[in-house]
Amino acid sequence: MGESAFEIAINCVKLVLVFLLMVQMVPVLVWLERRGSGFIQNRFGPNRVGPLGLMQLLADAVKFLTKEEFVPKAATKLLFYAAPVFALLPGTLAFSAIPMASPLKWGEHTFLIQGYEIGVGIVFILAISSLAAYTILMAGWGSGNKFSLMGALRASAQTISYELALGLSLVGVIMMYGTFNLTEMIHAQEGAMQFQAFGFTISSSLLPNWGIFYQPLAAVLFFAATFAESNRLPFDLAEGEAELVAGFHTEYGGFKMLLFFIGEYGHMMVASGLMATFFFGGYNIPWTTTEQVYQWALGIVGSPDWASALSSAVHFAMFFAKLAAFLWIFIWVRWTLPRFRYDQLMDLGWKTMLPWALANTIITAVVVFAVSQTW
Amino acid sequence: MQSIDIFGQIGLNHYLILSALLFVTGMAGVLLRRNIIVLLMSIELMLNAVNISFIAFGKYMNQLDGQILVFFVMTIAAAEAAVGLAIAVNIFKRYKEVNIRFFEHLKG
Amino acid sequence: MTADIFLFWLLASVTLLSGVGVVLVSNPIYSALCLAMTMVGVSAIFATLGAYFIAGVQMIVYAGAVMVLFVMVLMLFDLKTEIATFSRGRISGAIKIAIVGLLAGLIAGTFAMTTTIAGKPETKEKAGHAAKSLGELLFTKYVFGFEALGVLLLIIAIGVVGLARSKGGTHAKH
Amino acid sequence: MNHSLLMSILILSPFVGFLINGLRYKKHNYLVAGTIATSAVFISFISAVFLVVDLVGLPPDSRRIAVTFFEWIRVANLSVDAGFVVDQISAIMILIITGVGSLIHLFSVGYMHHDKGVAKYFAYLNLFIFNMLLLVLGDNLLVMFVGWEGVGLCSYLLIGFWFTDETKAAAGMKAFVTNRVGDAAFLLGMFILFLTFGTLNFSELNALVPAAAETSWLGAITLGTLFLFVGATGKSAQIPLYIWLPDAMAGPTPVSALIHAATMVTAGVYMIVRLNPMFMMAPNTMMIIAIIGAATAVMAATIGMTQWDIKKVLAYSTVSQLGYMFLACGVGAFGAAMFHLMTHAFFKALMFLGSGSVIHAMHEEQDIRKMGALKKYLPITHFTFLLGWLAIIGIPPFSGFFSKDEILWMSFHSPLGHPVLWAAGALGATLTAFYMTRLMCLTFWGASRVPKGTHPHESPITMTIPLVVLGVLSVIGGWIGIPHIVSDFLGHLPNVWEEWLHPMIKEVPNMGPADASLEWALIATSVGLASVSALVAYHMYVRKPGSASRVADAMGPAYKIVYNKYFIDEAYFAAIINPLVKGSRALWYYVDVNFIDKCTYWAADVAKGGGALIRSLQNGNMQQYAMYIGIGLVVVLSILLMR
Repeated sequence: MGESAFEIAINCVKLVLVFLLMVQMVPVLVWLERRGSGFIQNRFGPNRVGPLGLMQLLADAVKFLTKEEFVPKAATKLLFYAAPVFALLPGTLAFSAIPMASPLKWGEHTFLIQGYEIGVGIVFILAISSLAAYTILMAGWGSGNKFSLMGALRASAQTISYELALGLSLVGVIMMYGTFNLTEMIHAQEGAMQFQAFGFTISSSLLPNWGIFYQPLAAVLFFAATFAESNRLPFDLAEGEAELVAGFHTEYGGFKMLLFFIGEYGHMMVASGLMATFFFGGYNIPWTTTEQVYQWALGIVGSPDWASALSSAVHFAMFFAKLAAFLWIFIWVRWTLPRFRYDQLMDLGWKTMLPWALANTIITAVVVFAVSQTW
Repeated sequence: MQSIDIFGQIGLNHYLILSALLFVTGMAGVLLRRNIIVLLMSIELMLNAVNISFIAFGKYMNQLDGQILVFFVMTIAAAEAAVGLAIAVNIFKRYKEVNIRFFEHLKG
Repeated sequence: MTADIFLFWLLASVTLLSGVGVVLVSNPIYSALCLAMTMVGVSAIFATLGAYFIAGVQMIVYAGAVMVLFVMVLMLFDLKTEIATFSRGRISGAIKIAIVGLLAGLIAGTFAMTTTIAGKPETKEKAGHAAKSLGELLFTKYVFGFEALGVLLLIIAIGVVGLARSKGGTHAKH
Repeated sequence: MNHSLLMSILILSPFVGFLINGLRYKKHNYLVAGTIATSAVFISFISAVFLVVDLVGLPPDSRRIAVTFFEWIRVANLSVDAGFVVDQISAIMILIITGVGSLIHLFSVGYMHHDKGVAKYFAYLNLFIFNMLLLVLGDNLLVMFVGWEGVGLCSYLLIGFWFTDETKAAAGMKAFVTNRVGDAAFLLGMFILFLTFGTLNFSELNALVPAAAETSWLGAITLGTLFLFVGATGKSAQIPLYIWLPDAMAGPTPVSALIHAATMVTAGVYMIVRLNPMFMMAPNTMMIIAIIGAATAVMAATIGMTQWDIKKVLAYSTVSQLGYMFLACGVGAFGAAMFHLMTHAFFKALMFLGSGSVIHAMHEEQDIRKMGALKKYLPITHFTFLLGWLAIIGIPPFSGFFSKDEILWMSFHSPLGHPVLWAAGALGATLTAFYMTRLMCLTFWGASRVPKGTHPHESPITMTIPLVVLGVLSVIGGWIGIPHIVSDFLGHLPNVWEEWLHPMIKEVPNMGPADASLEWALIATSVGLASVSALVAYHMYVRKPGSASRVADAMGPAYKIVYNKYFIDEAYFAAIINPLVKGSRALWYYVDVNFIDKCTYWAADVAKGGGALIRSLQNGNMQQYAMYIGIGLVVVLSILLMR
């Protein structure tokens, strides 16, 4: 919360903007997904409505809105309606906490390019995304359909299981950066590779100072776990068309279905944003620091305010590029890998990822401690 | 006795009374509900109430020990919930219902 | 009325109402959802009290894991409404309600009589540092409790797996 | 070497042996078990020898090696140390215990080789040695009592070693119970002495004894020593508590040799000798000791004449010989008592081992009516047994002669003695000569009555070595205590024994000068009587077999009485045990069942009724329990608020 009414107003506007940004990303992503799958599977995908099928999205939206509104007879009405609404929440709230560009300094005001800054950012995001299981359970049980219920139970069990690996894989990252704060993490990844070890400063201009070079295992585990968290292939056991019709949203249609879609893409965006933030330098341009970019912008526009705005814009573009890259990987994986069997899924979560995440935690702790010593 | 602006000034007592009310609500659940799982949930409610007072005390005494205790309480609560649910599942398997009265058979 | 005060009353009423809902709603699934709401409310109260880390953990552990477990189990049982929500016995019921009321009154009375409203605490530590000192405290002063909890959790994990997988017992063979 | 180290080795070596063998008590390898046990005792013997050598090196008046390991008990004014002392008296004892003990261990290796529980057996035997060492080395009555109880326990365990046989188990029990009676008296004596003197330490006790003799019957010293003596009668098998010893022959024969002839049964004598200044100050006690000793010597000898079991004969002989030792104590001849203790340990151990060899050869046959003419089958056994026989009947120059003669002389000559006591002693010696000769004749000489199918054979070398060693000792053992007149006659041989013990022994006051001619006459009388008696026995059992039974018939009821051991066991049963059992039964029925049990039933009923009442609260309804908690909480909070 800001101090003055002006800042509060700006912040409220910011929240709405971030939400809108996220929601507006969804049609683009849907288009990307369909075109991308067509590309991967060597077919066309939607290409009739508008150039490159881009207008398909609008047509879809119209279709969703005009579809018949119905509630299954066996459904529990309250939950049936509440579930899609709640589906939006975790993704939105979590995405708002991710910094998307360097702060914009305008006069005496400072605007963070993110929904809000939270001191314990990681914990907050984990907490919020852990609420996602309710949506699935509410939808599944509220539908009054046993396939929905089974899909929901599967999905929530999967979510809980992978939350462990997810959280644990991040512990190493937290220990390395020594903070929960996402902005501080991004600051720690500025410039070219440089770190302190045994009292020496080691630097290399070959690599950017990204988290993935320090925590490769954590990155792999985290990315895999986010797939499971967002219930996407190869972990989309909740839907599993072949066995469960469509999982927890079998009974949903029209706009309610769309809300679930948005929720799922929201998850993907949060995951991609976090990947970028934790392991790929966030909004930083590789090999450069925020300060360097600001100086560069100052050289172009001259006024500090505008320089700050320019550097924020550049950083925002950088962040968006990284986000897009990871979103593409999500789509790419979905159309490439087959689905796991349920027991394989659980085995992977509990017997492979959890032990590796634990090992990563312990090793990181030891190494961080050892390296901090001066001999 | 000086008059205190109860609504305009929030202090330790507000949190403590909130905690007490939550605790008592949970206790009512424990005393009155028949469903084992709801009973367990009521216990969780009581534990949470206690957690609030821990945190509030910690905040107003400027100590972190309260938070540590909350940490411990949470751990134990999670463990308790796991065991309770496992027992409830077993009871359900046998009686197809999770009423507390089935536990009366355990008195021996 | 400042934001803090407003926030307190809002969160307190949300928490209390959903807490009462846990007890009064006859459908256990709504009970559970109410409890999840309470947990979120409590977590928010923690945040207003400056315990951001604990608030997050509360959310992850309680709302995210424990309550999901409850909801899952309840949904697995598929209990729509209960036949007997509340325990039988008028006299004992009256006594129980009386106890609850008395206790509430007593506790509130005790607070009213003993402590006065304390002022705001002086320092407001940054959240990250709070977590750090929390960790230090946990691994120095409370290290034995911490270890004991670790053992407890291990035992509980084994026990619960044993309970859940039990093939024996009275219902094993039909 | 360091004394406390030597002492620890001395005491702990058998204990370690016990632990080792005790922990592998299920093993059957007799060689391993025997080697462990024997070497444990032998190590103990070596350190005993070292200690005694050191002791000899000290000047005569300060011959005392005392080691205190730790303070054992300290309560109010009772302070007891785990202290051990080697002085002139205990030096003899430790040499006997470990020396004879290791010989008997060696013998056991051969004797027990076919037994299943051989490791257990050796463990018990080592434990016995350990306890016996505690008994003799302890520098106070309490440590001695620990050993005293310990040897009692081992005795019980070893008598009942073959506990599957009910009579043997019963014999063990009898020994244990009889000993308990004596031990109780021992404890009482200890209490009285502690009450009077405030210490249990031997040297302090002996130093605190008043100078004047106590004439009253109820004085503290008289009562205390009397109780101690009753304890000694239990352990050393004197009237009235001797009845357990003959039954104790149920145990393995080496056990009989070690425990029930050479060492444990002499504990009473040792105790009295250790406290001799105190006993000297209680003439009434001394008188009773002398009378009891003489009576036991005669009575046991008469019984011994009629027994047919080779070990029973030896057992009664042991009782009789112990009687001599007590007689010696009673007349103030403590040195003689110790002397006889030592020589007896040699020849009686020898004879028991010899009998063990015979029994071994006869395949567990103990009845001497089924033996005879074993001389040719068992030459070594026969020869060594012969030496033992000569020693016990007191033929010079065998060891028994010197010790027994000393006792007889003192019982005549000492102011505490009396011609009647001498006469009893001489009679006992005569009878001893008779029954020992009878044993020799029936076992080794005369016609063979060995049943067909039994093929006697000489024992293995592990059994004959101890026999030979003990045989030699039986011959020469007496030569260290040659009486003055005899040594004068032989050319002033020193009486080593007397000089050695002199500092520890309180002189009998008013001792008149020795009359050499009288002493010669007494010696001649006793030796003559013994020789004649032996010849008569030889005549009766070898020359004219059958004449013995005629004599027995002629004696009629007298023989019957003696043959049945004076019906002492039966008398005890009638007078003590049965009334006790009946009384206990009555107590059980009237007090226990009808009163105490009823009370407890009533209490149980009350508890049950109350429980039933309270159980209605425990109806399994958890919410009700929670309600109780809530009620309690409300009440407590209200009370706190009211204050």
